[in-house]
Amino acid sequence: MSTMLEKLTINYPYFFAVILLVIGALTVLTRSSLFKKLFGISIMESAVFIMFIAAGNIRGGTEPILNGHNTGAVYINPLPSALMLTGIVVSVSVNAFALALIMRLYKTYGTTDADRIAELRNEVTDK
Amino acid sequence: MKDFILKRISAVILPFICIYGFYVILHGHISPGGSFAGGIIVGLSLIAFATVYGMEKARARLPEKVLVLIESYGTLWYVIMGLVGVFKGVPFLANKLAGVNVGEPGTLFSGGLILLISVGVGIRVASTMVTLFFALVEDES
Amino acid sequence: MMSSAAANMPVLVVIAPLFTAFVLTTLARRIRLVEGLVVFTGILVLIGSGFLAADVFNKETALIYQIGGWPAPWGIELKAGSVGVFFLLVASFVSVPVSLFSVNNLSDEVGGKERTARFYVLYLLLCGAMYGMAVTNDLFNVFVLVEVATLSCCGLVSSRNRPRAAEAAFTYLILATLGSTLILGGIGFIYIITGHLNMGFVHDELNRIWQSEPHVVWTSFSFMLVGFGVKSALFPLHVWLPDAHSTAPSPASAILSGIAVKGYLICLLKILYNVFGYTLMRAFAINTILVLAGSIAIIAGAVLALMQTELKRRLAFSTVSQIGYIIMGIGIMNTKGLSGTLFYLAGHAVAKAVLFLAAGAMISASGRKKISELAGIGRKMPVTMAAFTVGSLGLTGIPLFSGFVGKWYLILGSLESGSFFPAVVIIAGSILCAAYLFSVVRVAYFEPAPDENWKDPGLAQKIALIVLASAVLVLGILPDPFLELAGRAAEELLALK
Amino acid sequence: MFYLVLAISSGIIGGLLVAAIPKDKNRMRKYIVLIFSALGAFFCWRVAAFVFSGESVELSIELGSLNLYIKPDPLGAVFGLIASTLWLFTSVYSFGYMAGKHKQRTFYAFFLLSLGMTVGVAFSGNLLALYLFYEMLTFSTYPLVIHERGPDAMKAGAKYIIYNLSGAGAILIAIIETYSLAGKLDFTGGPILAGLSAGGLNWLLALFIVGFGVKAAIMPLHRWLPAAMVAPTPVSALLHAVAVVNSGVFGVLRVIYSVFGHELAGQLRISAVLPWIAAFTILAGIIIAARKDILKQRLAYQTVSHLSYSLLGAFILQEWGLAGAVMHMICYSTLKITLFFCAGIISELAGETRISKMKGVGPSLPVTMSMFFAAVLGMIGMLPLNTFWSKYYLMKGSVAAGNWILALVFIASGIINAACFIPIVVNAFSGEKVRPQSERGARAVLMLAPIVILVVFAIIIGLYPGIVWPGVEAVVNCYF
Repeated sequence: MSTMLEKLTINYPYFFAVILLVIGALTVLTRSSLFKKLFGISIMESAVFIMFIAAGNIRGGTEPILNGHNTGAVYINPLPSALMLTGIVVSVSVNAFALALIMRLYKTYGTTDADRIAELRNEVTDK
Repeated sequence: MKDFILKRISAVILPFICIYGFYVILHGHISPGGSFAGGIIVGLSLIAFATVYGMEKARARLPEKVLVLIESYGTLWYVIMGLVGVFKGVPFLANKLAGVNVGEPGTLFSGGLILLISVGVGIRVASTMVTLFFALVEDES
Repeated sequence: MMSSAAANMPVLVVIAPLFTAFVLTTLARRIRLVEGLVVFTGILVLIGSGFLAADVFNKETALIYQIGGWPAPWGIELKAGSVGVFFLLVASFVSVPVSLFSVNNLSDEVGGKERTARFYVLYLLLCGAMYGMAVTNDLFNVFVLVEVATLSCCGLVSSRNRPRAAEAAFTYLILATLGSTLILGGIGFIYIITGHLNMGFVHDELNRIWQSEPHVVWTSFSFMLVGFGVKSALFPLHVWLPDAHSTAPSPASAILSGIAVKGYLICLLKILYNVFGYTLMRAFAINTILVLAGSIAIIAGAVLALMQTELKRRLAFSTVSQIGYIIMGIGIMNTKGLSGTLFYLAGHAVAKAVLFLAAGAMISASGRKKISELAGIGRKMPVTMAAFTVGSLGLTGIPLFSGFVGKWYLILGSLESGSFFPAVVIIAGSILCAAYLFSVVRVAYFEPAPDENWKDPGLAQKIALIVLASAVLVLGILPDPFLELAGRAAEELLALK
Repeated sequence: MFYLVLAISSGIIGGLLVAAIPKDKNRMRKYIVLIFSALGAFFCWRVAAFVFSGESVELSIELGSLNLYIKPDPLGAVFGLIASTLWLFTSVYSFGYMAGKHKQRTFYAFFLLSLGMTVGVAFSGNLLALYLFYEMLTFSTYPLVIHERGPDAMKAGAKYIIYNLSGAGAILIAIIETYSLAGKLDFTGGPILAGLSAGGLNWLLALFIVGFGVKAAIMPLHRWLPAAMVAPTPVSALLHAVAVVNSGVFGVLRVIYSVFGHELAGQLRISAVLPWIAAFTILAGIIIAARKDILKQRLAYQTVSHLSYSLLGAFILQEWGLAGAVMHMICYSTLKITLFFCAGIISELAGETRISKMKGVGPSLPVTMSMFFAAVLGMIGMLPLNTFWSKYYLMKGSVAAGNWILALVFIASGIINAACFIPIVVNAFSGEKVRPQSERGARAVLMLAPIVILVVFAIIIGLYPGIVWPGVEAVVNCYF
């Protein structure tokens, strides 16, 4: 039990990541508001980013920059951060695209609620 | 937006933000940040300009055509820089292998093609941010 | 210069469509030029991938390409192995007639010249991402390419100016991003325990240490499976597909169903065999899971397809069913089964492309979506419907058509692996497939036609249909070179233990 | 080889030609149909002549590691002859029957296409070619089944397709398993699976029998056959009494003798059960037939019953059994097609499809009803008709196999057949004459001529069975 707790305290970023992931996934799947779905996706993505960056972190490490006076010191792994930068770029474009789509839907249906949109659509097709 | 204070202050601050963005872009290979982070800063300065001075003015200064051109050529620039290696008979995106002078590590003009690529990508990111903003704010989408 | 181009072929085939895509954005109004460039690029890439395939085939080893000249654990690698070039060949082949089909045909469907140009930009980005997936050998690049592909797919789906399209695109976007987040998570887990992103290095490291971290491997696998499952519409995760594929413009549906979902499957295939490897797959019984998931998808997809009344929706559900075959085949872990899967993938790519294009031509000519309303269209649009029939025969797996060879090897593989169950499911799926496709053919040929002026589409469209339909036949009648390449690919996948 | 290609392609080319000419060219279409079915029959005879004289005719189309191999052996040649010859008669008959009916172009196009496919089934030299033509036969006959286009026809068509495709699926699995066990699919050079141990092959044989049994209408799998009787009579006659169902029987013969070989099949446990399934089908089929009032339905169930004669002959794995099976394929086809033709004439010229209302049609259709009577006698197994001999061989075979109960099954079936069909004829000629003489005009002649010739054939073979015996003997010698 104590080892379990120990693991928990050492690896707390991962637990945060998992909790965020679950929150995000739940939001995406259960909320009917299109905006909330989008927020859920963003939260999930952030969770994964946190996981990656935590993996690259070394406690007491310095920044991995070659500037002449920290050679030899332990430095953190820069690769996950660089990768997550790309991940953030991707997430920005996803968000932008999703917002554009939400706007288009809002203009057509006058609402951003997925259930309501489904109802309205059925009414339109029924006619 | 007709707020006088906001307009004056942003008139003073925005150029500096913009320049700071370029600084981040140019120093991407020797310090934290880089073309994406810098590009975002530049882009945000332009977006701030649009929010403060209104869309018409912003549109007049940043017509859609120019933004599209920057976006396309920014990406093409990257590819062309990558193809330098191919033309020299070494792999794509080769830097030192392609015979480019990579300079002394730690100085601004080091890293060969990286700096050139950074500039291209940086302004591309800036223009993309602005385009996205315009696309979402303006009526037709 | 030529030798340099040949040596750089793995990256050039990926760069070419991306390059053209961004050239197109500056040519918005000159639609003829845009279309010409798209088709030209497609042909160029096809020739390039042909050379690449010949090269890999003759050398009998995978071609490793180091971007920037940096060797593997530090640099990013491209690996043009037999699996990669096989898919590259298929994807680049299908993309040419599909783009030819859209020539002079799209403006009505997507509305306006500028939107058409934007459509082509997204189309080329998707193609580039697909070719990239074929040759990438780096896990993070897989994620990036998957995202590029997803976003361009969403763009293509929403390119029609209809609220329905926006809705389908939004659902697709949310679910696909959920999927890619899971994929990224899966990659993260692997990266955390191995410290590598290059597939070869990850494989070696993973096989050394997996016994100490079984849970992480297991989690990573399930993340990957669900992530790629969402993207490639594996049965219970397929909910986005019918809407997305049926509301998109026809060339987009053709490329989405024919190629895009396959790209994700190729990624899954590469990750399972090149990253996890044979031993791990056996140890975690991944093959059983895949066979089961595939079987459910085959039957459920086919039954759902049978229940649809709209032509394009039926074809979309048919894709759900056909994906099941490929997933099942990935789980049949022997040479015959895997080469059958790859061949089946190729056969389905061409057959489904021709089906969607023909369906699109019929729908736009008649303005009717329902199958029952298309009675007698076979006599009014002979070329289109003949192509559709050939596609149906190919998908159903009648001998002399593309699907048969794939099914033959899938069944052979499953019988050799000692299980009888997949064979039965494959046959049941084929019968259902015949039921849902031939009922369309029956309605089109054997029911009285209304007195309407329906006509075959223009010359470019006809050529596209004929090229794809003859590809279905060629794959069925002369499968040898492709089969050998697929066999090589299967051996290459199984070589890593 | 040249003749082989021509024999298979004459039907296919003819079908495409018919489809290509305009709809209203009725005369031209008829000539094409006649010429191409005659050509098909002619080339089949040429090929058969080569085969029986011991020359090797073969054609191999390489499809990678799978190749289509076409090489008729005596069994294939016999089946090819039956099919293509009867096709010629049917085309003449259908000129009469189809006159003035709708959708003639579609009908004749697929009619000829099916000829090509049936000949293909007959001449195929490996399992893959057999499968290809077998599957194609299903698809090319489907438009004929749904010719009437009504809801009934569509339902029957769906049933037809689903049953046959499921069967073909079972066959495909079995073929692939055979390939993976033996590594080859060719029929030449002894049975494919010869030399393997019998253990574990039971289900393979079962799968094959289920697959081919669909078309051969073995009892639980027979349902599509009566349903498909909604098709026009020439189609029912040819496809559902001759070509399609016989290709099923042919497939079973192929599986037992060319794939397994009678020695291996004899070692399988399942081969003890198979004759009894066939025997059950024989009796159950004819009993159900007795309860049907629509003539075509009754004939359909009689078909179910009679097909199992051949199957039973094949299942007893005995020389005389095989001889009987092959002989029955020949004899039964000539007579069954006659019966269907007669039923078609009765419904067309007298307008009756129900047996209960056929009282007194005899005097108005004297030739038809007498030919019907002759064919019925043949179905029972009376002497001047050819089926006597096939029944004789079958019974001889079952006794030789030590199973005299099976011989009794044949006798019982003969009696029920008599009870089932003789009253129709008797009824037809009894009762007052209320109807006018209807066998007049070119149309009637076109329909009657094939019937008369076929019955004459049947009687000649019945009196001189030596005419066809060499062919049967060649088949038997091939396997024993």
